[in-house]
Amino acid sequence: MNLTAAKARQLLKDLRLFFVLILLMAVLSVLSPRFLTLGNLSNVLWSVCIIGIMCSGFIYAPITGGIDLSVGSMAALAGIIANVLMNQVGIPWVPALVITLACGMFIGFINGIVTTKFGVPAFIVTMAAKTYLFGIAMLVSNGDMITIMKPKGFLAIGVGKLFGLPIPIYIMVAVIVASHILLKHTVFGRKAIAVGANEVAAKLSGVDPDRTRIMAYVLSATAATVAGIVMASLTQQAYAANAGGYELDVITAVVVGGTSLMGGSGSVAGALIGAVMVGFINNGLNLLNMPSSFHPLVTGVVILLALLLNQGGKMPKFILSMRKRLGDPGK
Amino acid sequence: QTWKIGYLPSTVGQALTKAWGTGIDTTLKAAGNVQLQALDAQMKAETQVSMMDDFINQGYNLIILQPIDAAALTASVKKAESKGIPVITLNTDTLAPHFACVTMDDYGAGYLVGESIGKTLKGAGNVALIQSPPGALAGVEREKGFRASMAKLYPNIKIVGAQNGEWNKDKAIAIMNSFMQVNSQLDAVFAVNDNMAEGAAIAAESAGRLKNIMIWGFNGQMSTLAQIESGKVFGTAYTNAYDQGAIAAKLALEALKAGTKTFAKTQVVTVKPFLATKETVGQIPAASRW
Amino acid sequence: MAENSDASEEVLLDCRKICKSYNGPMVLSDVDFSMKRGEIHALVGENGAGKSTLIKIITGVTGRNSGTMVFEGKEIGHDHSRTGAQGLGIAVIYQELSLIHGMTVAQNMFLTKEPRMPVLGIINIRRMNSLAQAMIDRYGFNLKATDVIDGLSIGQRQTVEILKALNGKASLMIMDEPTSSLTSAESAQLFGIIRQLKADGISVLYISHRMEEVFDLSDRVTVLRDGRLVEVLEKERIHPNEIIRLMIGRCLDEKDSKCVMERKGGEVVLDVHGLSSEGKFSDISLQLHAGEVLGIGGLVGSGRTELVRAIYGIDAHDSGSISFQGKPWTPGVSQSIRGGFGFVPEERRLQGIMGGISITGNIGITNLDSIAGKGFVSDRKELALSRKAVGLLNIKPAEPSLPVGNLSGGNQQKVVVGKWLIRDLRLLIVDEPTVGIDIGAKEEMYQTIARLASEGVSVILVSSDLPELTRLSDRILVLRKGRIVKEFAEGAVTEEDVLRASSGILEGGAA
Amino acid sequence: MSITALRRLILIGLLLAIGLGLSLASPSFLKLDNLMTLLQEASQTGIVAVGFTLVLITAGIDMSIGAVIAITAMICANFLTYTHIPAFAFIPVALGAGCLVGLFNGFFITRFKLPEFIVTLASRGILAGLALLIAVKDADGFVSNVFIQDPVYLGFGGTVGPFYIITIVFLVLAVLVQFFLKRTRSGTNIYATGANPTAARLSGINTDKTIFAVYMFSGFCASLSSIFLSARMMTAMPEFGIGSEMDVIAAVVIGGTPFTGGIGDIWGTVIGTVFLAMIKNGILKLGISPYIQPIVIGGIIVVVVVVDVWYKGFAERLARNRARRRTAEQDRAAA
Ligand SMILES: Nc1ncnc2c1ncn2[C@@H]1O[C@H](COP(=O)(O)OP(=O)(O)OP(=O)(O)O)[C@@H](O)[C@H]1O
Ligand SMILES: Nc1ncnc2c1ncn2[C@@H]1O[C@H](COP(=O)(O)OP(=O)(O)OP(=O)(O)O)[C@@H](O)[C@H]1O
Ligand SMILES: [Mg+2]
Ligand SMILES: [Mg+2]
Repeated sequence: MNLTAAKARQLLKDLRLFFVLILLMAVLSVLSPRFLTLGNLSNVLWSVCIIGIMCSGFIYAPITGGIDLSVGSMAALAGIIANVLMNQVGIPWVPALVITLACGMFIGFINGIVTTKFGVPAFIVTMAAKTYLFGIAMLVSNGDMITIMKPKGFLAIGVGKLFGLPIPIYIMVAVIVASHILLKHTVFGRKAIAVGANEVAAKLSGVDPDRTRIMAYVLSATAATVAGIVMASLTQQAYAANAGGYELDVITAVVVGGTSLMGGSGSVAGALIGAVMVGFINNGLNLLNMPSSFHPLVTGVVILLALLLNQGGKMPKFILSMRKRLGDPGK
Repeated sequence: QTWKIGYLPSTVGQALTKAWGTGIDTTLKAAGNVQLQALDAQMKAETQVSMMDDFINQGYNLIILQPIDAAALTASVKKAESKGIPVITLNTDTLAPHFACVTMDDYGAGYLVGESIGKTLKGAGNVALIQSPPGALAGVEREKGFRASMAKLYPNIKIVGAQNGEWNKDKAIAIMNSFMQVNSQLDAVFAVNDNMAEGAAIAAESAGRLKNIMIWGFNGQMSTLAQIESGKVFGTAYTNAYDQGAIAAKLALEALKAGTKTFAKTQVVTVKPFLATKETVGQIPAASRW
Repeated sequence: MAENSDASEEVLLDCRKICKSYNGPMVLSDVDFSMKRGEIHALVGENGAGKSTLIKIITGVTGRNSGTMVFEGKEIGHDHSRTGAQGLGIAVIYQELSLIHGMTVAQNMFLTKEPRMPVLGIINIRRMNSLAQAMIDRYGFNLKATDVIDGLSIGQRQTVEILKALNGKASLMIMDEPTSSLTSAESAQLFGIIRQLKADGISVLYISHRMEEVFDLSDRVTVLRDGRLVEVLEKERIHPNEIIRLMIGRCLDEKDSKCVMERKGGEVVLDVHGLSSEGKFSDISLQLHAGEVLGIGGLVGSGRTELVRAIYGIDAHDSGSISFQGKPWTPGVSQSIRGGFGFVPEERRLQGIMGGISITGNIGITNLDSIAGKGFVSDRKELALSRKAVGLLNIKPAEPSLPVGNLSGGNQQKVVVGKWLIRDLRLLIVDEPTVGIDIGAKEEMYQTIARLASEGVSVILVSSDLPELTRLSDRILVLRKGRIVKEFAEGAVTEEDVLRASSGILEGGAA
Repeated sequence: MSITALRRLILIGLLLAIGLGLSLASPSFLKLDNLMTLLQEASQTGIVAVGFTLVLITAGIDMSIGAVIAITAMICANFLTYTHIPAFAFIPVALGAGCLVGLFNGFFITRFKLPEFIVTLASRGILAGLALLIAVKDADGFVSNVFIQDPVYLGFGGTVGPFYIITIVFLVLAVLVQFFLKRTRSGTNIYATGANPTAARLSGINTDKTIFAVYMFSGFCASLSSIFLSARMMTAMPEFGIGSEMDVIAAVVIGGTPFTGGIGDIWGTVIGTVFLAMIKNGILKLGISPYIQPIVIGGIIVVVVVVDVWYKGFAERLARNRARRRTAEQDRAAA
């Protein structure tokens, strides 16, 4: 009996962020009658799918105690590689995308090798990777903003619809679910968390920290590649500067979702909620036609509020201690 | 003697700045004896100022600059001119006098776009704007020109929304989607660059409202001209960027040959914008598309 | 006895009806606790009884929910803080080491009380080092003031912790399991210091699971069980069996009985030949039979930990060979685990537990092979396995979803040991396995190890707890400066024999 | 001690080697003008990096530094445009704004235990928005960047002898903060808070106060650098500094201060900033395509840090072996 109560409390705690999201939705739907329409919600999901897909793989870097700043450049490069393969080399789009994915995995592998085997901080490695991948993307694309006109099958990935919903949403949901299962129910997931929580203890328990970390960067780059492909198809464009700075959005989503940048804990579903939350804020501001100067300000405040609400228990405690301090004269 | 010329656009990776570069390069190559170095300021005024300093320290003979901000680059232009290095600015003038400014009148072209939209809508309807980031001069001038023509000529056209698309195609898609959500009747959208106009077209097409919404861009890059031909984008304010680059290069050669060092007043050359729509886009020859 | 009851009847610290809960069940309920000036007072109780929590409340680290505290006649309010406690003259050695990595011994000893130049408050580093060194030498520890903490062994760190607490004026000295990672020589040194403190009129509050220390030292004993005060024993009532009965609620069987059971001398499982690692140990040869418990004794820094780490495959060795089950063996952690090794490291917080993760997660990670098939983990099997470990060692609270970091020190240690005990083992290596574990649980753990051995598992036991070593081992090797100096074969070995070998008194007759 | 010192020497050696290569490749690299510009640029990130180093030593992170630069610039712009208050009177106010941001960050980090990253990222957004809101506008309500003419204010962009004032300020600040870190109790508290916050609290250090202080100082440094930036540019833009936090972090981390806290110092940060400024400055002179430049920069950073990390391991092994041999000899001597 006691156990089920504890479980219920745990469940409530796990769902807290979700409740915050619902609250945000409620506020927005009061502010704008257009917010809570199916069309709009599907548009929001459509607009967060690039970040959402990136999150699904990116999350393993912070869980193992690292970071991957190269996801934005990686995504841009992926679009360019895919375009070169499809429209310059002339490979059919499916094998072309497979090759693109392989390239992404390889780059993630390099990131992983340099961080683990050479012991260089992940921040530096991936920031350097962000820089040189951008350069490579510029070089390969000759700095052009390339419009992708074909093949049809490829373009359908981004703008096609299935049962009235854009295909990228299905892709996002699929990779998020896959990543959730990977984290919660597989040996790799356990190892990733263990390495982030206490590398030495994990190692003494038979986990190979280096291999786990390398895998984390491979996953991160792979997800970024998928995001890049979706983005290229969605915008019908391959361009080296695309997705520049998206790493910050991804980190925001992941951290709002409850993943610690210090390693050892993480939630894929939380990251998705984080991404959707940011998407809702942006969408709400657009619907309200709020001048763009207000956007960063409102986003910052709302994220802070959301986290405070999510923090739950700490707030009353703080208020209580304040009251105690104020109401306790002479002490 | 070999002349070293520096080319410093806001960023190298844009169709417009690339086309300028090509125009400059071909003209200078024909003159021989010139070495051109481009640098990428990545849209950051601070970086651009550092790069100006670097050109000056290295003793370049002339600098072709697209200032990211008029005020921010004024000090750098002053410094260059004081060291006897002539500066030619592209699109954005600075507060300090320098050798020349080759501009394509963003304000005027924005005004023309407004005029054209108003005419097509017969003076009534709902219009939305996809803006540039708040501080970006070129985008702001285009928007100002557009708003001026609306205010002056078409008081019955309502500007129902204006949002910052950060020059970015996928941001523009999201913004266009929200415009369409809020406004069941939306007649035209003016995006202050072509890239965002293309994004708006993708969103409108996906929502099945492309037929009812007239989308305008700005710049006239090759892909957008093609989209005008295929009817996705309605029109754009085209400038011949190759020509503009070539003009700057010719002026540069003039300055170098004359060896003039001080300039009391900036010589301003304005390149005329051309409104490209489905009817007129054919007049732009393939060689002039960038 | 007599002088204790008349001279210093003055009460130094008086806690009444202290209650505490960490967002959950009550950890302390209505505990009364008092200390007299100049007494040595022992606080005993099972793992998780609430001893460390009481200490943390007294020293202002955590707040109490209710209750009053009076120190030297002044009431301590709810805004009591760590700094406030220091100001009052309460010095403390916490159970979990609280040294700052990257800093030197002297910096740690003088943290927040660095000697400063008369002007500008600049730290006088030279003076700090010389003061620290003087103090180290005065107490006779083997340390250098300028050594960085990171390079010290656990035992040495514990001595730094003691020095840190001794540095400064205090009227109450609190020690939470200070001897848990000290060898008997250093413990004896510490007891000397404690008696000196008492002679200087300083009260000492002492927590330990080593009963003989409690009997030797204390003037009074307070017994806690499950967060409640059981009894306060005056000097004349302090008796081993009595305390144990009060602590765990029942009597233990005669504890001196040797745990060695009827074991057949099985085949050789592990054969180490001439193993050396420069600066750590050299020329180590040993044979381990199936079902045998091989004890390894020695002083702090004698290289015991390094040796077992090399055998398990964490650190590489320079020369020598190992064969396992008759075949040449290249050590490596994953290999070892696959081969049926188990390894309990000596430092639980840095090497043993993942504090932010649940008991289940900690236990699962070493047992992935048995709870996962085709890459997927079975939550059900994992939970069942952790229930088994929790039950086996009586981990409290018995809630597998709790983060291990929130358990009491002893229960954390039980998790570290427990995750190996539920495996199918061939060779178990344990380095100081019972650090911080209470006497009842220790007894259970001994029984488990003995049972494993009788089932044919070989055990290497590194321990500074001499009774533990002599009691559990079939055979004892003594290391001194990285070399085997003595082997005590089966038969009666006394603690004193081991101690003498460790400190080099028998060096002439080394094996 | 000597390991870090040796490691420093190697890093400086690498720095000089790259410098030598650059000066061979381009004669203008070694010109006084260029070196001074290089130092000016290094100081621009360097001043921010000094404050950021302290944050990183406490195992925190401050993503708001870029936006603090922006908001400080906008505060100054407003004073310059709308008032006649002399520069020396409003500059302290502007610097105070940076401290205030630090106070805000510190409040949410310590009181509500929110992750540092997200708190400072949120204040980054809030400040970036505020900077736009208070930016000087033209008649149509569009941001218009003023051209600063106040001679006192512009004085910050000036030089003393060949050195830019900012370079001198940076070096003085670096020396002072390094001394503060290593030789004062507060400095020790910063290290302790980062190395092991629980242990620090148990030792009686008020870690919350320490955290407040480092974030305030970080904000202050960012504000300070903003004054120099707008003086150099002779204008103030609401985009100033935004996005520069990555450069600052990179400089500090290359200088040997890890994210894990408790380790690091200002000398490393000075080396890191000069190193980054040097490759960025040098790369411009190699006459290569701007497309290839990022590849070269990324490559050099990785190679240098790999060498540095490898060397660190090597030096540590060396020191350990030496210590072991020493104890072995002592033992032999004793026997
Ligand atoms: N930070 C915490 N959060 C939640 N529960 C805690 C925390 N610290 C301790 N507890 C719980 O409080 C109880 C008492 O713990 P405490 O550390 O005081 O025990 P102890 O008597 O010192 O035991 P040991 O002998 O094992 O050190 C335990 O049940 C433990 O799980
Ligand atoms: N005098 C010393 N100075 C510095 N470091 C030392 C000294 N003595 C030992 N160490 C270090 O401390 C550790 C002690 O070795 P080890 O842990 O093998 O000894 P042990 O016999 O297991 O002792 P313990 O009881 O502390 O576990 C080694 O890592 C060694 O480098
Ligand atoms: Mg305890
Ligand atoms: Mg040991």
